[in-house]
Amino acid sequence: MISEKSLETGFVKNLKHNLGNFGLSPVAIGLFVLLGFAPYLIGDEYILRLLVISLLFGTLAMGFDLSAGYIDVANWGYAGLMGLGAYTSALLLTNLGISPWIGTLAGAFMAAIFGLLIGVLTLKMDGMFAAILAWFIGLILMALTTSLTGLTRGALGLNVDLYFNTGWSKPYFYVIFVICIVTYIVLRRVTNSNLGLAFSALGQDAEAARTCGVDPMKYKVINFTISCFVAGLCGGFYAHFMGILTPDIMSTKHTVEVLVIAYIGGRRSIWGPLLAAFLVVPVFEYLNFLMEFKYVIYGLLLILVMIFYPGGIAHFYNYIVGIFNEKKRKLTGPESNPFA
Amino acid sequence: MLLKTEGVEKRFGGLVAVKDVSITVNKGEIFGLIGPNGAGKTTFLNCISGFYKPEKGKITFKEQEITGLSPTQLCHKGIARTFQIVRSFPKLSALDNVKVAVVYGGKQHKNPEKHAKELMDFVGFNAAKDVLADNLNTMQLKRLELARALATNSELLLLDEVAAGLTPSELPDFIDLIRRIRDSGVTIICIEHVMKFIMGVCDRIAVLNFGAKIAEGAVEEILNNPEVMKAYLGEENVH
Amino acid sequence: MDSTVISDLLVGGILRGGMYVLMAMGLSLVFGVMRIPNFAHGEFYMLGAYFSYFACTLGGFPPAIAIVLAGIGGFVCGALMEKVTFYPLRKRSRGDWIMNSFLVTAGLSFILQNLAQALVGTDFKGVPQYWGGSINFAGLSVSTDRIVGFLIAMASVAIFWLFLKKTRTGNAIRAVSEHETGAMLMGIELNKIHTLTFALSSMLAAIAGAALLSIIPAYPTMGLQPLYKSWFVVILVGLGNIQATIIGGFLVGVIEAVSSFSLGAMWQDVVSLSIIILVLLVKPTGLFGKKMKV
Amino acid sequence: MKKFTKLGSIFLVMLLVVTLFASGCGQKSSSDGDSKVLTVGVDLPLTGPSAKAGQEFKDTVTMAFDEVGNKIGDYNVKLVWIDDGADPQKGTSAYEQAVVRDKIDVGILNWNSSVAVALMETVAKYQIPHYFGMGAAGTINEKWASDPKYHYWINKGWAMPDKMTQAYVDVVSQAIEKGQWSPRNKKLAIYGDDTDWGRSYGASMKKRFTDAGWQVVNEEYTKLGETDMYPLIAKMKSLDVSLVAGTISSPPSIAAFIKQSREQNLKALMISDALGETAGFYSLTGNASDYILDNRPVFTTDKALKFAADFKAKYGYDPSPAAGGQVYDYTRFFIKCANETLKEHGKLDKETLFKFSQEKLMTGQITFTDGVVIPEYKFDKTSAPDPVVGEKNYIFPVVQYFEGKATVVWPDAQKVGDLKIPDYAK
Repeated sequence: MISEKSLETGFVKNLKHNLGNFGLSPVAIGLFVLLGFAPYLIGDEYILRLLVISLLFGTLAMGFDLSAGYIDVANWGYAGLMGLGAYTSALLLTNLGISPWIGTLAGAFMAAIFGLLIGVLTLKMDGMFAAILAWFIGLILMALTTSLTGLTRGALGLNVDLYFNTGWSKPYFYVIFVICIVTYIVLRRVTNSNLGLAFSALGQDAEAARTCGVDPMKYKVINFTISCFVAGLCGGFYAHFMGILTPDIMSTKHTVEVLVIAYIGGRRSIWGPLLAAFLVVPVFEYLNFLMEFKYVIYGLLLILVMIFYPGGIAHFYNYIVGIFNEKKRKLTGPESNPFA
Repeated sequence: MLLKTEGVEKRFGGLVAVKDVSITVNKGEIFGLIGPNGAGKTTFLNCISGFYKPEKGKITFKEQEITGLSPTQLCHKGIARTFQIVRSFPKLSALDNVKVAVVYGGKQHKNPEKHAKELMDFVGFNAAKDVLADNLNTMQLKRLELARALATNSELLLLDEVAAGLTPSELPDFIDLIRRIRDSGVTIICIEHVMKFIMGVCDRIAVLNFGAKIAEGAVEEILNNPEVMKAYLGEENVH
Repeated sequence: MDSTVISDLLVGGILRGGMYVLMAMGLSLVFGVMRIPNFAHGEFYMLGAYFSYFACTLGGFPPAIAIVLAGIGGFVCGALMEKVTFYPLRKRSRGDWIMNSFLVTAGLSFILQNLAQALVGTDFKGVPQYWGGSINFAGLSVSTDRIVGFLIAMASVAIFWLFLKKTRTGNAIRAVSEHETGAMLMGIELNKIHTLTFALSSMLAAIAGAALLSIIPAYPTMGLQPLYKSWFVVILVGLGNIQATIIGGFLVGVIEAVSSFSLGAMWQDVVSLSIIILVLLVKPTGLFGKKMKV
Repeated sequence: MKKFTKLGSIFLVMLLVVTLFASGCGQKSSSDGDSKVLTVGVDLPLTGPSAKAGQEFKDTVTMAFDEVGNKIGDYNVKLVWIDDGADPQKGTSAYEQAVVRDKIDVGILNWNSSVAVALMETVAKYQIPHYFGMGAAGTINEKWASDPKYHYWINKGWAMPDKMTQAYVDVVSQAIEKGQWSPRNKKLAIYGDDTDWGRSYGASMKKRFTDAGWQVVNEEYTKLGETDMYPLIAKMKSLDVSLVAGTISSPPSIAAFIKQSREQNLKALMISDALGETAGFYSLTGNASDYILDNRPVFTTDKALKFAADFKAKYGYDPSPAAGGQVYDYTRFFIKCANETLKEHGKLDKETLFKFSQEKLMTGQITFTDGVVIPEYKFDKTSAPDPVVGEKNYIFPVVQYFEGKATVVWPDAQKVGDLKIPDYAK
């Protein structure tokens, strides 16, 4: 006979396990739920908008981390792909009248197709070359957007209709919130699965991965495609959130912004970059009054993190958890780990 | 007969690294590949494992031609290898290191994790299985790499100087492990410098010198071959 | 196209290319020796331009001296930055060196650009001319500043090249770029070589910025274009291949001049980038790339 | 020990972040006081690529408000600088902050058109009247016309480029009629930098000169910041144009274009719109800028010269007629509007300021004639959101530069000298 209590713990354990598969720890769920109520808890429109931007950059950084952290290719053309998604959605709306919701998805698929192409093209190259080739493709996208004035209006800028007929942040918050959660769950799921194992293996030692039977082409391309899909998705959101597009959205400086967030958050964790966005974006908003010195601090922080703690927040967390586990081990006796 | 190479040749620019090498490896044996430094042993091994594409020659595995296939394809056909300098996925746990090979090695397992654990026990991996590979020592990494190679369901295992760097006290254990692997049905080709290892485990050996094969046969036979003595043993210290 | 147009373009392309060579060489050197993909290279170009400007206007030095001073300034700044950032990074770094060092250079770029803006202001600081006048030959007319700037660039490249080939230190730098561990075994002090390399690379960029001051005035974000261009060159010929940047620089210069003429200025980036991508697809290590593991 | 240093460094970084946070939060301002306060948000790019213009904005606005003692009636004026970094996303965030945190009642000015379009959304949602944004591009007009809610973006300080270019055609046609210039052909090349500004100017000039019988043989835009113009000039030379027209807003680019066209001996009269906006362009171009035509606000009147001198004395550099002079005028125009609003409604807040703008400013009932660069700033229903363009209203004289000095050659009412044609263009 099974007592009620053990049944319950069994159920909870099961649930926990299942959620864990989606990368949702109780803490993560709690934070997400809290965040979900934020528009009702926070009356301050400015802070709400900051949250929207943090969510946007967090999502971008998670997508970036998928390729930078796992297969070790920092996609320098990331902003270009984001811009591609944005322009695709915007042009579909203005020229064909296609709903921005479908357009956003179409933009994401467009970016994913480009990601697939870049993945195939850079297959034979080292990480460094692949990164630079992706950069060049991003620059070409930007140059084309600037030059094809008949289509994109180039530097004149493209007026884009918003998702909603309002400028208030609340509805946009929920759009990006859903995008963010879905991205988070999918990416956590992917990286915790066998697929993630293949990505990690490829990123850490491509040759050893090949001898283990991991097909570099296939998994690199899958990885790039997913990562670029996220970029395109966020691009579409950006377009219908800001209402204006210029080719500047594709410039390298935006890639660097995302990259900084991803690295401060910690590579190969997905959650680190998301968390970092909520630190970096607001902190630097607060520093606006410092003018140029804000960016000086930005640079200093980047250098300090890279020199002293290149693993970022996620690594720090793992380190703390590691200490705890070690203590636990010592307490529970030599059973588990006499050698490590 | 499991593996056969016929007239394999590999060039780097003007340099011929491997010249017209033909060997035959039978199923179930441990085949040694020896020769002085720079004799082209590793290059030859890279040709078999698909890292290099030979310019000339033919390699057959289980009656099938496999010349020029990629390492991934070869892995799925049943050829696995280890590296001269141990390679691991440093930021994955030891278990995940093996799991990659179980999952992608070409054969479906119902419970990859369990299979990986069994293999790790089999090779005598004695550290905690959830430790990052980054924190393992060489000995542990070597065993890990073996487990990983076995995890791909290999029928042929290519070992590149697997005994290098072991202390004399660790050696017997390792020789025993290699034997056990062979007994589990895996054919082994190994490159080795450590003579004690060669004499301890190999059934037959081939000798390479300046990229060409100069002898092939049973261990005693080869070690008494005057040409081999001249080319190889005369210059190297015998362990 | 008549012949004057062709020669106009060729001369324009070569003059443009000369500067790319100077910039790209430093970039390639730093990557070859230190494995740093330098994102802050353009900022040293900017520093050079400012140094030269202040030497000219505040110091009242003649142009030639100003350019030399700018070079020295670039050298000192480069050495300083190497000591402050990359040296500790190298000591602590375990793996992922390329990406980590890249981010450090990105940080440096932020800092230098914005410090310049905060301290010197956003004004465009230029001199209308260094030497003035123009030189005419065969129906072409090119300003003296441009010619002299080009000659300075070529002279710097030549001197630098001789330094690498003929001096002990130069040989040591090359040895490190060939094989770091090997060089260390030969008794070469890596730290010194690294600092020197970075300083030299910064010096080359600073000279380029200074030599062009009369054509491009100094302003905080001026380094971006030259940075992109020198990356184009370096990737086109192959990362870390220092001598090939000479060919690559001129090649990119002429390609840009021709594509800009025949298709329109806005297409020059698309054309040159497409060519580079095509080259990379056929030859992933670049035109003259050496096979290297990253 | 190693663990300790690791932790130590983390601690250091954390400490840094926390101090930054603290100092950032400490910046909050208290807008409550006994006296009445009008909080004015000034949108300008203090950082980023247009920071130069932004700094000049800031100095000019400060000066204009200082002159009235930072007071409008019994209201104390509090200025809030909204740094948009020339980026739509940064701009909207900064503006939100100004609205929510600093509680601005009204906004003025702006520089980049793309930022303006994004900000229109923000001002519409908070119903903050925003006076005299300087972004000029047609995208603003489009959006403005698409929905009345965008009328909170109260007029553009700058007319659409298309309305300004006719002046050049008139000057050139006049010169040909009078026999001052007999061009060897009527071939024209359009150039510009690849920005909203450069492109809309180029397109407009192309249209107007074509209408006037000129043949446009080349139209080309260069990347922002491009400094190698050899291929472009080589092309113009090979097409044998006798007139080149366009605008480049980036100082190094325009200086390069001018210098290189003289180096390469381009045999054409040159129109270079916005050259005068680059304060001190002469120090970059030298005499290569002689004979160049420009259609800019210039400091000609005594009042204007006094402003320029005062400005230089106060801030140590020459103001440009557009980013300095025009901004000065618009700031004072705004002060005038605010004073009138106060008189009419008895109080100053976003509602009254918006109401006033719709009732008085947009109907042309209130204009500004006390400016330093333009005879009369006036808006009406037909021109909105642009200012009324015309000889007596919003007009810039066409000037020709010699040794860096502008000589007005058009319109006849203001002109000081005749158009001079360089030998190489004859």
